[in-house]
Amino acid sequence: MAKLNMVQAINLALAQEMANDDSVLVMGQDVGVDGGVFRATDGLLERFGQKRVLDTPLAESGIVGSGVGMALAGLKPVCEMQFSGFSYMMMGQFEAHVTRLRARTLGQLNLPMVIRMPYGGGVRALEHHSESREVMYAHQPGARVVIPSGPRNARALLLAAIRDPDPVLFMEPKHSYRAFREEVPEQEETLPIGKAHVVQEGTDLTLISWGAMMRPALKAAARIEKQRGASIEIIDLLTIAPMDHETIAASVAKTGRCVVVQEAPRSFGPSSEITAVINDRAFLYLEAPVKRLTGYDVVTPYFGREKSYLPGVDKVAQGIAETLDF
Amino acid sequence: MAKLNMVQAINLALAQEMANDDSVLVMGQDVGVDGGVFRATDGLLERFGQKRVLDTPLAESGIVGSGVGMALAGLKPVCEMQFSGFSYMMMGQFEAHVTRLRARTLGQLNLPMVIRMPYGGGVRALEHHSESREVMYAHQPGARVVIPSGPRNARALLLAAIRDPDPVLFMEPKHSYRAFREEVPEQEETLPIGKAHVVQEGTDLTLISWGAMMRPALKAAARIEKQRGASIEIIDLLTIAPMDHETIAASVAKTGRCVVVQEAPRSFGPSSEITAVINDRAFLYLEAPVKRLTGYDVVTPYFGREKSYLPGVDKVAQGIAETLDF
Amino acid sequence: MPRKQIAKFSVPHVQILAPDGTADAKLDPGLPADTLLAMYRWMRLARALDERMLKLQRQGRLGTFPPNAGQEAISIPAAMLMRDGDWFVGAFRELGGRLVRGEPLTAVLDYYNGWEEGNVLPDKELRILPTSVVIGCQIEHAAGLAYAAQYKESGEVALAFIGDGGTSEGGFHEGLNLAGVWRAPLVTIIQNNQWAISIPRSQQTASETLAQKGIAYGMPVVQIDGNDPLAVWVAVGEAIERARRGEGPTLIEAVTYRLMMHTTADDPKKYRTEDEEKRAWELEPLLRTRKYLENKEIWDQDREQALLDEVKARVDAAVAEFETPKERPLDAPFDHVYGTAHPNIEAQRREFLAGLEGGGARG
Amino acid sequence: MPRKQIAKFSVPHVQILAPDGTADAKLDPGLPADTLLAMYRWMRLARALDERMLKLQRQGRLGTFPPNAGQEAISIPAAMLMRDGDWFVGAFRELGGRLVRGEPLTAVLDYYNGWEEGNVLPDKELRILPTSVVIGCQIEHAAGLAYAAQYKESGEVALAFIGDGGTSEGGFHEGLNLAGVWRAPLVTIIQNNQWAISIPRSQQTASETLAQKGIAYGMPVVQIDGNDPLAVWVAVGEAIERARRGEGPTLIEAVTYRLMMHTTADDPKKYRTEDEEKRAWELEPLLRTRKYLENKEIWDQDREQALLDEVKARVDAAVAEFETPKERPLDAPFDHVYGTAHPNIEAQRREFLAGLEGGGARG
Ligand SMILES: Cc1ncc(C[n+]2csc(CCOP(=O)(O)OP(=O)(O)O)c2C)c(N)n1
Ligand SMILES: Cc1ncc(C[n+]2csc(CCOP(=O)(O)OP(=O)(O)O)c2C)c(N)n1
Ligand SMILES: [Mg+2]
Ligand SMILES: [Mg+2]
Repeated sequence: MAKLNMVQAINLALAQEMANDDSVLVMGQDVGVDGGVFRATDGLLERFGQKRVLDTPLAESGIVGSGVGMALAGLKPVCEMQFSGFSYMMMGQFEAHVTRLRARTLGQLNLPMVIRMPYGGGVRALEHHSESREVMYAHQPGARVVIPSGPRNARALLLAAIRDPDPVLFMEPKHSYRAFREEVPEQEETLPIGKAHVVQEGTDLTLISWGAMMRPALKAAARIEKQRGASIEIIDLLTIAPMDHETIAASVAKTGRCVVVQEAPRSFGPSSEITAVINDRAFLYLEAPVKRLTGYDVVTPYFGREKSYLPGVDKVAQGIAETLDF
Repeated sequence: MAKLNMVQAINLALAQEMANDDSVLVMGQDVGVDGGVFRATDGLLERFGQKRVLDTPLAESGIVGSGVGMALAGLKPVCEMQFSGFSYMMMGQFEAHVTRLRARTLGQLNLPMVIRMPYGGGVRALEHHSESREVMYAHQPGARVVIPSGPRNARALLLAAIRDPDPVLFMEPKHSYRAFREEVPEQEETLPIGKAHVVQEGTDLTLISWGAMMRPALKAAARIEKQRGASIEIIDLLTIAPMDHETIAASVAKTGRCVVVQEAPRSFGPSSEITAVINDRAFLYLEAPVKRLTGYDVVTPYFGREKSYLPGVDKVAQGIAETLDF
Repeated sequence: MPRKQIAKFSVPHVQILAPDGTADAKLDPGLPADTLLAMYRWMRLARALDERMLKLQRQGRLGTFPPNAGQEAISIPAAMLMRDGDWFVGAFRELGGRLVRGEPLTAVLDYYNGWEEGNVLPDKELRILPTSVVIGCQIEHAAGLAYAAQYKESGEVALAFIGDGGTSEGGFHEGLNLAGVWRAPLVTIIQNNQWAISIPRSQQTASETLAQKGIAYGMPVVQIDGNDPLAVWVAVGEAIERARRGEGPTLIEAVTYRLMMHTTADDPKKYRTEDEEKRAWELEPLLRTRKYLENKEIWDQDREQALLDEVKARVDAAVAEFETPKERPLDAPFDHVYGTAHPNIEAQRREFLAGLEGGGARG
Repeated sequence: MPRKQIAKFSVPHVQILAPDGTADAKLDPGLPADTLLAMYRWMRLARALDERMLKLQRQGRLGTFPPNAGQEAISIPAAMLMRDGDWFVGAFRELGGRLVRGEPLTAVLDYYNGWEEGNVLPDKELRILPTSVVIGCQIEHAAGLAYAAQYKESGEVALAFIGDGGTSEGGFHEGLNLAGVWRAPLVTIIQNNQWAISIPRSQQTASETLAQKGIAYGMPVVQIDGNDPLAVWVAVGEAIERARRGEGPTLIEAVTYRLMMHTTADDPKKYRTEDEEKRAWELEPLLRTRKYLENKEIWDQDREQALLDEVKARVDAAVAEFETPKERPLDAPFDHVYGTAHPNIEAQRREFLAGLEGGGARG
């Protein structure tokens, strides 16, 4: 087993599946010679050639739209949007086709394609390189939105996504790309799409997060556990849509308290959906309101101010403490 | 006072404000000679001329993007997307500029523009002509999303939207375009953006809806009031984002019970946000879970099956009854 | 400013069959009689279905649809030139071409009556993409399909259609640019029917021709008379052959006219004169094709009548089948959100079905 | 297939000032010495700021930014041709032009150090749009600005920039098509610097030139040597005059080279040779402009040194001011979500400020 960071783990998944399956190809801006601006596709061009590693023009809609065509013809394109901030240029294709072709044809056609994109803040980048807008995709029926939180689950989920007969929007928390390493088995490993992961069981409070926010969440939980001897159940959502209601409901039915940590703006964010699911499924067990610790409903500030806008360990710890004390 | 339907009321608002203010113009596909596919801009070309009533090529992104330019230059464009189903082609402009130019320049630049679009189902139209996806816009910081429910508030809100220094996404429930008439005063009348309207006060349950769903909601409330003597407070949201938390919280604090009726798919929908707001602000008053009566998380069916997929009076009445009985 | 010229382009125009039914002898491809007759038969069938659909719509027996009358000479010959394995990527005004490629008449009727069933083909290997209501997207799909053909070295080509209005969309640009860069086997046909709902061609773009838009993507371009099936045959045939030989994409502008309303929800009187329409009817393709066949003495009034009877019978049969009540479960959409069942969707299905029983979901 | 030609186009190319500093006497616009010297001064200032920014970035005193070296001869002459009231609509590689139009050096530094303050101009009537990070959007904005000028009959024009890569985006297409239909006073300059990050011009599009893309929109096109400030002056000047006279938009392709990395986060060694870069440095614009001035005997080594000292001093002063600590409230974003305060935003501001106090928000 090698210790890999998330970019390397993604690269491994791509390389392995391209080796396994001739119909897999990667495409996007700078994915070839350059190996991707984050190096996620490094080495693939040398190994698999220009036909399977397509450096495309600047055309997000064209990349996804032609990816739809390729998928219809039986290929399995893995399209890269260089940053999620540019992905809105392909929203027309996503809404009209990626999410719908199966339903439109009552299952006769399907789209085995993946759209990968880095998202989220914390890397001191220019405007449009820091947003978390998973809801814009997750709200659309037919969409499947997956967000890994570490190298190992990134590799396993990406492999599952590529093999799936349906499209997957794979959002990669860029702040976690090189933040830490994990053992990632060389041998193939997949994780089911649509299932949350209970990172740690507990009885006093359910802490839910995903993507880069898992790190402050885990740290805050450890701090509060140490400080107060509380037993915290931690859920890594992994799939945003369709959401794993069972795991959430079962956990909150047990703990009666819930804190959700989300990088996205608060209003209409995933934590609102989680709150609504808990309201539906575990209302009578609730001993405190669900606490949403989130980004603010302000236009994402430039990096001069960015850091104070991201939920951090102190904020999460405080939120957990308040919810325990409610 | 004339009895107008919603299309006529919208037409009135446009005509009046174009007469008032030379910097207002309308633009979009077929808004000129044809008067708009729903006739919302009928007669404007004859009255205000080609310079102010622009029939554009097929280019949603271009319409909104050039609208941004016009607004920067001090004009007040009212851009029409022919159907909300085609508006995702302009999502890049909306996300990157419409919602952000003010923040980007710390208030030095602003965009006095309106984007109008018909949305929602129930008119037996082709695919992409029936969706409710207000959340895709409402989740974006800086976005303001307004949805009228009747002729009179449509006119008043549209007038307010055009006069506002900031952009407004104005979503028109096309099912309500000609569904009923209301007295609409000739004299100018505006409604504040960002404020919900308490249609009727009540003490036993809060019923929240917006757009075309207000009609089944009102009917169902009347039925239950009659059947059971319950007192239902009814809120017409009018502005989806930024949402009027005060009105919602105050009402649920009073009634302890809430039903939300939404046409959009359930997951990540506005009713999830409303549930979360109530969870934050009125948790201790809640005597029953918030009931979300919504569209389903399925790809919007074609009109052969559409009707059974829209929340209707029976479903709402049943939801109210269940929540009262909880 | 004096300057040196570094690149030159021109847009050719081709018409072979004149409105009076006479063909330019030098250009006439000399198609065998059976091909010509098959072509005319498809044109008549498409026209008959189109006319019937209008009646059905007016009687409330069909939903909104976009009539095709006047544009039969474009998609029909083009589709006849295609082979098994090629991709037919329509916009929404290629009725004839769809029929040629094997789409059942009943599928067309189902589709325009609000049933996804109309998108389900007898065999998905027919490779007819469903209607792309959102204009522009289909060109990007077609670029990808063409790339896939290249990838598989299958010799297949993609044939895509778009309207004059559609050329203004970003998707047209991005799709054709990709096809150009890839030298992908894509033939794109602009059906320039002069109108995009109420917007005339002159207000859609300032370019002198629509064909010249292909210059932006470094591909061969040609403008043809789109009411002339022989010009379509020759131009599309050349383009398909070029694509099959690996010589890349082509953009074809077929000049025609939308003889009817945009859709049955539209009223062209708002924006164009009856005089203009009348003149356009004089140029329409069926008329001139019939004259051509008559000049060739392979057609006459009797055969015409027999054909009209035949297509009427086919349309009658299709309508009858279409109107036969069918078992179409209302909850089918729950089956096709994802390829694998998901508990959230199944829970909502139960809720939906319970609502149906209680009458609740129907309001 | 024989065919008649119905439309012809050609793409002219203009170079006036050769790399060796000699000008084509017939084409030389004969600019007055003070204009030439001002132009060269701006070029030197832009270059000096660019070089300093690279140092600052490498020292961790500035964020990621896209160096401009090599492209000074495009946006600077173009901006000098603009008048008050005209709109400058950049992409993100028009440093010199921004300075010419009045953007303070400190604004540039602030912007690339993560402060929205860098988008706030001394006077908004300078009409310099903020950087459009999302490529393509700016062409649509520029079309609207140009339409507004037409609407107001103000005689103003909009000048927009985009990269070779940007021409593949749908926004380029939709914006230019609108400008064409409106005959709006828009001059669009493609800075073809051969690269879009790692994608070479040849993989961006199959068209022989980028200029010819304007043929799709029915507008005059020209390709110029973008390292030649005289060619830029003449071509942009003509286009601006045409636009002011109400004769519509123009598309100009300025051929240049991105001498440095794409941004400071990029490593060009991954995708291009040093040899290619070396050859490009021989063609760069400052060198040839200086030679031209020297040939004209209005420049020499002493003046050069004095200018270098002067621009260094200006950059030094700007950097010093930029690095002077400033009061920049962390909660400023809450002020500018909407033009009017909203209770939700104010509630979140209080939460934010409380978190800051508790150290909570900083994690
Ligand atoms: C992206 C998009 N925008 C708008 C529409 C609405 N619409 C449907 S057809 C049409 C006009 C299309 O004109 P054209 O491309 O010339 O095709 P034609 O109808 O003439 O066949 C419009 C605006 C749409 N379907 N898709
Ligand atoms: C819509 C969009 N897609 C992708 C990017 C990421 N990106 C930034 S610059 C760049 C290359 C731009 O190339 P070009 O237009 O030639 O401009 P240059 O950098 O050469 O000045 C890319 C892909 C972006 N900013 N916007
Ligand atoms: Mg048309
Ligand atoms: Mg470039």
